[in-house]
Amino acid sequence: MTRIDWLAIAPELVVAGTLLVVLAVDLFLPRERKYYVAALAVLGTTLAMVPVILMAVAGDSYSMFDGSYVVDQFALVLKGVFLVAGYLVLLISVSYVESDRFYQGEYYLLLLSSLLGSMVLTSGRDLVVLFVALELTTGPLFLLAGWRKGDLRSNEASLKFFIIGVLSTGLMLYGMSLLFGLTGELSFAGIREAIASAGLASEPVLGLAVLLILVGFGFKVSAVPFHFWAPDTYQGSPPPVTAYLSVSSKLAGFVAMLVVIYLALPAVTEFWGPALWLMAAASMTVANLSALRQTHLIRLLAYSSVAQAGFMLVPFAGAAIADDGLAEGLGATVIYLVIYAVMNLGAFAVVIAGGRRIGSYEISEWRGLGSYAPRQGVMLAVFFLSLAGLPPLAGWFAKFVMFRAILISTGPAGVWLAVIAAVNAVVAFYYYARVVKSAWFDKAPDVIPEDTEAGPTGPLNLAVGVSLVVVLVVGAFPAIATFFGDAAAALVP
Amino acid sequence: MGVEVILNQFLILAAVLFVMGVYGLLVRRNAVMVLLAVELMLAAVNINLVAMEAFWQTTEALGQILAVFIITVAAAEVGIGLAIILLIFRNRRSANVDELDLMRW
Amino acid sequence: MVNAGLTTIYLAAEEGAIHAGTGGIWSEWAGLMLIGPMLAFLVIVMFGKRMRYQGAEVAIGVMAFNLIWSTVLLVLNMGDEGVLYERSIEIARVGGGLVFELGWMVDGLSIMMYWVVAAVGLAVFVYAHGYMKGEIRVTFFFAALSLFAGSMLVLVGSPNLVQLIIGWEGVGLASYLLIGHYWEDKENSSAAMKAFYTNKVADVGLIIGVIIIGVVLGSFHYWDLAAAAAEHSDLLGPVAVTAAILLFIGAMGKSAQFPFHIWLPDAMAGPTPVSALMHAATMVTAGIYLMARTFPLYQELATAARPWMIAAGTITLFGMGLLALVVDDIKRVLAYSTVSQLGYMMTAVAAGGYTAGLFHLFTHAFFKALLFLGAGSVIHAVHSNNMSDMGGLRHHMPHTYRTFVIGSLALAGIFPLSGFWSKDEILATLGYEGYNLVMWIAVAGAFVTAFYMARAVSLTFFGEYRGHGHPHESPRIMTAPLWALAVPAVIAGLVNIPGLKLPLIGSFTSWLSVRSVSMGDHHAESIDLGLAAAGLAAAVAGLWLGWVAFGPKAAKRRAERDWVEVPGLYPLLRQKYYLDHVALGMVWTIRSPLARAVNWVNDYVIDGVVNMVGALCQGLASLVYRGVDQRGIDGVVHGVSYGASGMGGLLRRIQSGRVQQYAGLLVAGLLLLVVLVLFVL
Amino acid sequence: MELFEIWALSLIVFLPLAGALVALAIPKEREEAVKLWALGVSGVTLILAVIVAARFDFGAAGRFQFEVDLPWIGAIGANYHIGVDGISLPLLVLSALVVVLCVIYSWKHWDEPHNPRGFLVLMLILATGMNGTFVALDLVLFFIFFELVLLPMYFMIGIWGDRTMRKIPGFKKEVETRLYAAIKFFIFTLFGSAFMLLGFLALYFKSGSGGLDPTFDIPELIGRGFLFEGTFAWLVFGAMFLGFAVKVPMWPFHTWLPDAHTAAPTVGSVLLAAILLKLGSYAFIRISIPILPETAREWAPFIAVLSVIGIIYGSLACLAQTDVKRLIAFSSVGHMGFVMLGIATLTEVGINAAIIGMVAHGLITGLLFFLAGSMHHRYHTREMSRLGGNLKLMPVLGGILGFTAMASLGLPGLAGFWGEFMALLGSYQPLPGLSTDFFRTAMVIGAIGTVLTAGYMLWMLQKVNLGEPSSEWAGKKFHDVDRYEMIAWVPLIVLIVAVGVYPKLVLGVTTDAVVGLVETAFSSVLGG
Repeated sequence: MTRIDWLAIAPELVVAGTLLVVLAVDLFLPRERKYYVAALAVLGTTLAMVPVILMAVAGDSYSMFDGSYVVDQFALVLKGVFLVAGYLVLLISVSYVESDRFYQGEYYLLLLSSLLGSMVLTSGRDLVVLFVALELTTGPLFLLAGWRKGDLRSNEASLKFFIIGVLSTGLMLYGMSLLFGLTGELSFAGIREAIASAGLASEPVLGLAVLLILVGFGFKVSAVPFHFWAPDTYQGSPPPVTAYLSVSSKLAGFVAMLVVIYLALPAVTEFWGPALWLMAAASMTVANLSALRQTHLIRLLAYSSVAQAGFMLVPFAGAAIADDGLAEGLGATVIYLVIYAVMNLGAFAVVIAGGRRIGSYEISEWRGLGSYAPRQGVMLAVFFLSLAGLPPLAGWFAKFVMFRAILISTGPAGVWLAVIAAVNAVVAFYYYARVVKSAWFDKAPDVIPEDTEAGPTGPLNLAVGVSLVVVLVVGAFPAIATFFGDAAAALVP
Repeated sequence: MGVEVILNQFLILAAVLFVMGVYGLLVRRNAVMVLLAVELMLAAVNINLVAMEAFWQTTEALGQILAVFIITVAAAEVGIGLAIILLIFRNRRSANVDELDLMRW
Repeated sequence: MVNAGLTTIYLAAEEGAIHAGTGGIWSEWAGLMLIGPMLAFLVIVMFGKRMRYQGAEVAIGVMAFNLIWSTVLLVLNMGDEGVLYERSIEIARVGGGLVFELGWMVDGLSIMMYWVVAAVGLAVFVYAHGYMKGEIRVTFFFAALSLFAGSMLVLVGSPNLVQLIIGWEGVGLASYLLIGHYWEDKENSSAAMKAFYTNKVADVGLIIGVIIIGVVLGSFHYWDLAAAAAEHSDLLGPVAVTAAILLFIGAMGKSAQFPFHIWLPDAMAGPTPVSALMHAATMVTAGIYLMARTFPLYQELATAARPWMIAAGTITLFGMGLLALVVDDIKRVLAYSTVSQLGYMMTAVAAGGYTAGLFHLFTHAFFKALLFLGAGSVIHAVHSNNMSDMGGLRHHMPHTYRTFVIGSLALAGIFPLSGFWSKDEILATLGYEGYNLVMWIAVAGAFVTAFYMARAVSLTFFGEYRGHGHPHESPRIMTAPLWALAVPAVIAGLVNIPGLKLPLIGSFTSWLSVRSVSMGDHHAESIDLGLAAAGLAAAVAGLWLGWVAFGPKAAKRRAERDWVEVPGLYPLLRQKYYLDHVALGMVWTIRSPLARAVNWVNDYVIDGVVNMVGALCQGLASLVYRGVDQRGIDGVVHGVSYGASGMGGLLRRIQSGRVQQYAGLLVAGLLLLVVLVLFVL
Repeated sequence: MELFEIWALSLIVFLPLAGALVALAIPKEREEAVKLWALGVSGVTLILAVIVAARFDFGAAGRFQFEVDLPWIGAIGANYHIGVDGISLPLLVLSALVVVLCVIYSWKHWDEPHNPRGFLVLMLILATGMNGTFVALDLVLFFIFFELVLLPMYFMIGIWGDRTMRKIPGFKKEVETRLYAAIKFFIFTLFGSAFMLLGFLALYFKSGSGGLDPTFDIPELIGRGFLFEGTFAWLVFGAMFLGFAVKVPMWPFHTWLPDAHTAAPTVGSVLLAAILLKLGSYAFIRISIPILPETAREWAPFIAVLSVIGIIYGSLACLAQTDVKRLIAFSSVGHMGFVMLGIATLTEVGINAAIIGMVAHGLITGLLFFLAGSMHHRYHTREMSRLGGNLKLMPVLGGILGFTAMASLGLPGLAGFWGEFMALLGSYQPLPGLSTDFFRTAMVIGAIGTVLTAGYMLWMLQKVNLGEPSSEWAGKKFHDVDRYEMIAWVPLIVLIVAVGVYPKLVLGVTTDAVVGLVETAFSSVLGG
């Protein structure tokens, strides 16, 4: 029975509408007023929050298109997260895009498209919606990565991202086709039932299908060994885009992984469990070690985000091992995602703000930041140390639930992964601290850099402020974050 | 005989096409050729889907639906890809993907 | 002679059958004697500099107060009914049923010690006021002296072993401070360190011994120890010998028994009043006091420990006496003499001569303090410690000369001075207990004692003056204490003349033994004339020989040499039996190779591992980043592509670009996962 | 009245943090205002702590008082559960006191690059972490506070630390001491606490077996001790051991300590020595032993061995130092060895020894670091070969140094003695079931350690305090102890004496709690 509940898709509609308005308005705006579109975009995302909050408060659940499109607490929570992340990225973008004076209208258009894609993703409950939403999320980003058209690095970032992207999409689609071939279903529920009724859970071809699908997600979340594009692309892309890539795009990958694994393939732990265990361990280890060698802040953040992806995969591995791991793992992943999104965006915001002033992302050039710009220095320290997982900054709770989700299984596999994660958490601290060290402990350069770039810094500061408040408050009262986790856990029956 | 055999043949065809696509993507220097390799992969997927739909005969013709979406999205992707390649070609006078190593440590 | 049964007397005391008064308020407030000097210490430290006499008045005042108080107690304790009182304040309950307490005990033994400390202390304090005039840090000097007095009283007044340790180390600290009074010279501060450190080493024994007793008995109280010993407690039995020897090791340190005596001669670096009070009269007797306090343990349970103690005591009394023969420094002569006399006391107590040992402690305190103060007076006059810079001083310093001679004769054991009686008591006890060899060594020791004292007196007061300047007699404030001490040096023996019980005063034994916790010794009830004669003969012979060898005539004969160069023996003595070398060697070993080795281990092994892990992580990071993440993919990609090309045979030459490396690795990773997940796991 | 019971501990914990935030609002230039504010905040905290101590029911020291138990992170079963008992009360008061003294001390003593506001803010945050650790009765809460102290200390060392270049064995390049020390401190501690957290989580899940709700609540977990046994308990103990032992620090996890102490600014060193080190040993008493008593018995000999090695090793290492601060730092290794030896005996006496040892070490070593800092402030060097005659140049400072050194070497009658003595006392008769021969050997070695301790302290005194001042300082005018230093030090001196003479000040509170702890934990072996 197909009935469209307009409230349920109101958030997507608002974003889509904003997107169109941006496109239209952009045509008529004179060059120097282009930043109006930014305001519009910000307004749109803010507006889109309203129905999300309304529905979340009401606690309703809507199912449309034969169950292909579901708006439940899980979807709402993640829509909210995507919107907030999008909102922050927009704020971060304003000054950067303004200062570089490149196609502002299109920039926001594409960003909003990607945002729309990820919002749809949260509600998609069959492979078609999932695929389309994923592509909508990623496609605009291929272009945004190359947005600094004259910059060879940006071009390169874009092409690399694109090629790896389409390759993984191809592999994922091949996996989906196999899945369809085995089950004759595209909806997650149908696939789950087909697997159960036909006893396919141990079928090797199903395993191949699962692994192929995981490639697609692995690419999106940039987990080792599907992460190779990330450092280059992050480094080459305009930093606000990188921020978006490292947060929203990664989140989208995780959301896709969550719905597919928990709704379609909960019984197939035999395949995705070990695979994700390996990916988690490899991501943490390889990325953390690689990050130790980085001298470029954004590239360091790239490896950091790969490592964080590794941490976020840990609960999945736990979910496969423990009896009641699924719900625990889901909650943990969502909490980690929420906290990661905010703190990573905060980190990017600070880095971009500092980058404006310093004009370089080489860590050594950031020396003495704390002495001449203490506020920025403090923010830098807060976000980076939060990423490192130090109490009382929000990051600790993310790590905490992650450990919790893996230790729920008492078997050796779980304990070993926990130990690997623990050691990695320590290693990770080293490179985060290196940035802090440079900013605070090293002597400032003789000529103190001044912020000479044009463009408003207000939105950027607002983004930093919002992130800061969240990081501090959630760090002290993690119960706020568990609310998201609990709400999302409703996904698992 | 019948559906089983034919299905298997289609699947094998798709698999071969897919592997060729992957291979092409890995080894061709020219970016346009890489794009074509991707098309090959997607074509393989589509063949798979259509063949399997023929096997399952689902009421909503699910396989075809997905295949149509894939074709559509693939077109968009190629558009994006070509745009990027064009951009690079303008800047570098070359569209060879193996020359892109500015960010190699 | 009488063998008073320890067990019966102790049990009688327990049941209250013993005739002992409590001493009334004099006992109840006896703690004031302990606290007084401590307060004086604080007051002097804080306000001393602003006082007219730089704090000396406070110290002396407190000491006078103590002397009065302890004299009253002494008097109360005389006669038939003695004083027995104890008061403790719990300072901590530590679990395991153990309690730490501070308090004071008023019984024969402690009263005797209170009085000795106060009497000698007052004399020395007054003397020091004159001696230290014009010296640096007088205020601090008196503060430390007060601290010492306080600690010493805490030590001897303690009803339990824990408080004993507090006092024990307190006097050690005071000793450290005062020996190093002139710390500008490294020699002095080193001497102070040596004193403190040697004691600290020995204290390990004391502390462990106390711990064993405390844990085993569940109490640190002397009473409980005595009771357990008297009852031959099963708890205490198995560890008694160990504990006894450990306590003895502690006592050896404080009382400078061989081989822990090495600190005492060096301790003479301190100002002379300090040497007189601490390193002769009181502090160094703490070990003897401890042995007396814990006497029942040795007497009843730990008899196996006694031979060792006697051996140590005997070696000390004879061997250290010999050393006094060859040193030039007058204070060192007295120091070795002190060590030797402590050996007498230790031997006596160890042999069971409770009264004998303490009696010698009592008399020795006076005449040795007297001798030191006399030496100080001389040093004050000639500005040198060396006897080679003295000579002929009897004309210049008549008071000093006379008192010094009195002290020397007392020390030598010449009838009827106090030393004679106490030494005789020791000899008698040794004889009675059957330690004949030891007894004869002790007699020989008496000879040596007399010998070196004769040498010292001769070199100092006779012959020609060899020093610089014109020595003058010390001021009255210094000579008065000399005379004050000379009196007890002469008459102190009267209190314990065997068989003689003075009216009112009673006997020394009765002071100590009836009302004391530790009883049951053997003391002479009558004079063994033969033994007394032997001892006296040895002393006279020693004096005579000393006079002949070092008297004025001899000095003229050998102008430059003031010692006897016996081949073989002489170098050994000059090098102090090489014990300092051994000790220094040990310290050096710890200080230099061992400590450096540990530090090296710390910096290069443990930290090395830490840094290596760090470096390894960095290296691993490089390897992973450059080798795997950024380049090693070449190899993998080549592999994959090679496989592909091998299959297809389409390309002969593989050309892989950057992005394709990434793509290749992605595919390779996928294949790896497939293999692992589908086929391996 | 009731209101106070509820709010007191929370105020003690969070007042400094709130104060820190407010301090950030004061303009950086108004240094006096910042200092006064910090003093006020820490002073009020101290007063509150003292009132808590005064209103503490000493008759029920084994019970948690001023308890607050509120839901905090419901989803993971973590509560805001705080309270003090006899074990934590002395440490809490000590912590509050030391912070006040540090504020006073730093009034006129600022290391480069100055910035009092930043420094005081960090100090106040540190205070929250320290106070919080001592009152936390929930593992997660404990973890948070335990970790909270890292950051401020990291910045203190890193920013205000020693800037001399140092060659690190094993590395080619020279680095600034502070940089090396800061990261080393952090990595070490973080490494330990990561495993500690794993241990906590494992306890949590295991506590849920048998139909019970899993919990992080410490008293609750103590009651469920029977659930933890075998290999599981062994591993959990090991994981927590790593976390705590690094903090203590026990040999061989101690090497961060000398570096951190040497590099840290004076006040940082003081706080590090006086309080931070106690967090580890306190955690053993609060968490490891009561929750996993059986496993503690298995681990005890191992802990004892490490402690004894620490005692000897620390003392020997001291003898090889040329830097005063580094020497004092190594002395901490030795002293904490005694604390841990006491804990390893698992007896009432031993654990009591550990607590009074902690308090004493806090007072004494804190003061020593103050002194070392003040000396460095005046001489601009810490090399002992260049010092000497300190007592002559600055009699009061030298005198206090002498006093403190004596206290540090365990002079009876001063605070340091009881910890050492009681640790040895406990080792003579460890908990039934532990090898007495083994622990008695440990006791003897420990006692030898006291000798070595005396050795290096005396040696240090001789080098620094005594002798003629080197010609280098001839004609230079040195200010003896100034007013701020005096105000900061006198309380410590008084307490060192007071605790030394009347240890009941500490033990009077702790004994009941410790006895309760031991009896509950080891009822099986102690019974009958």
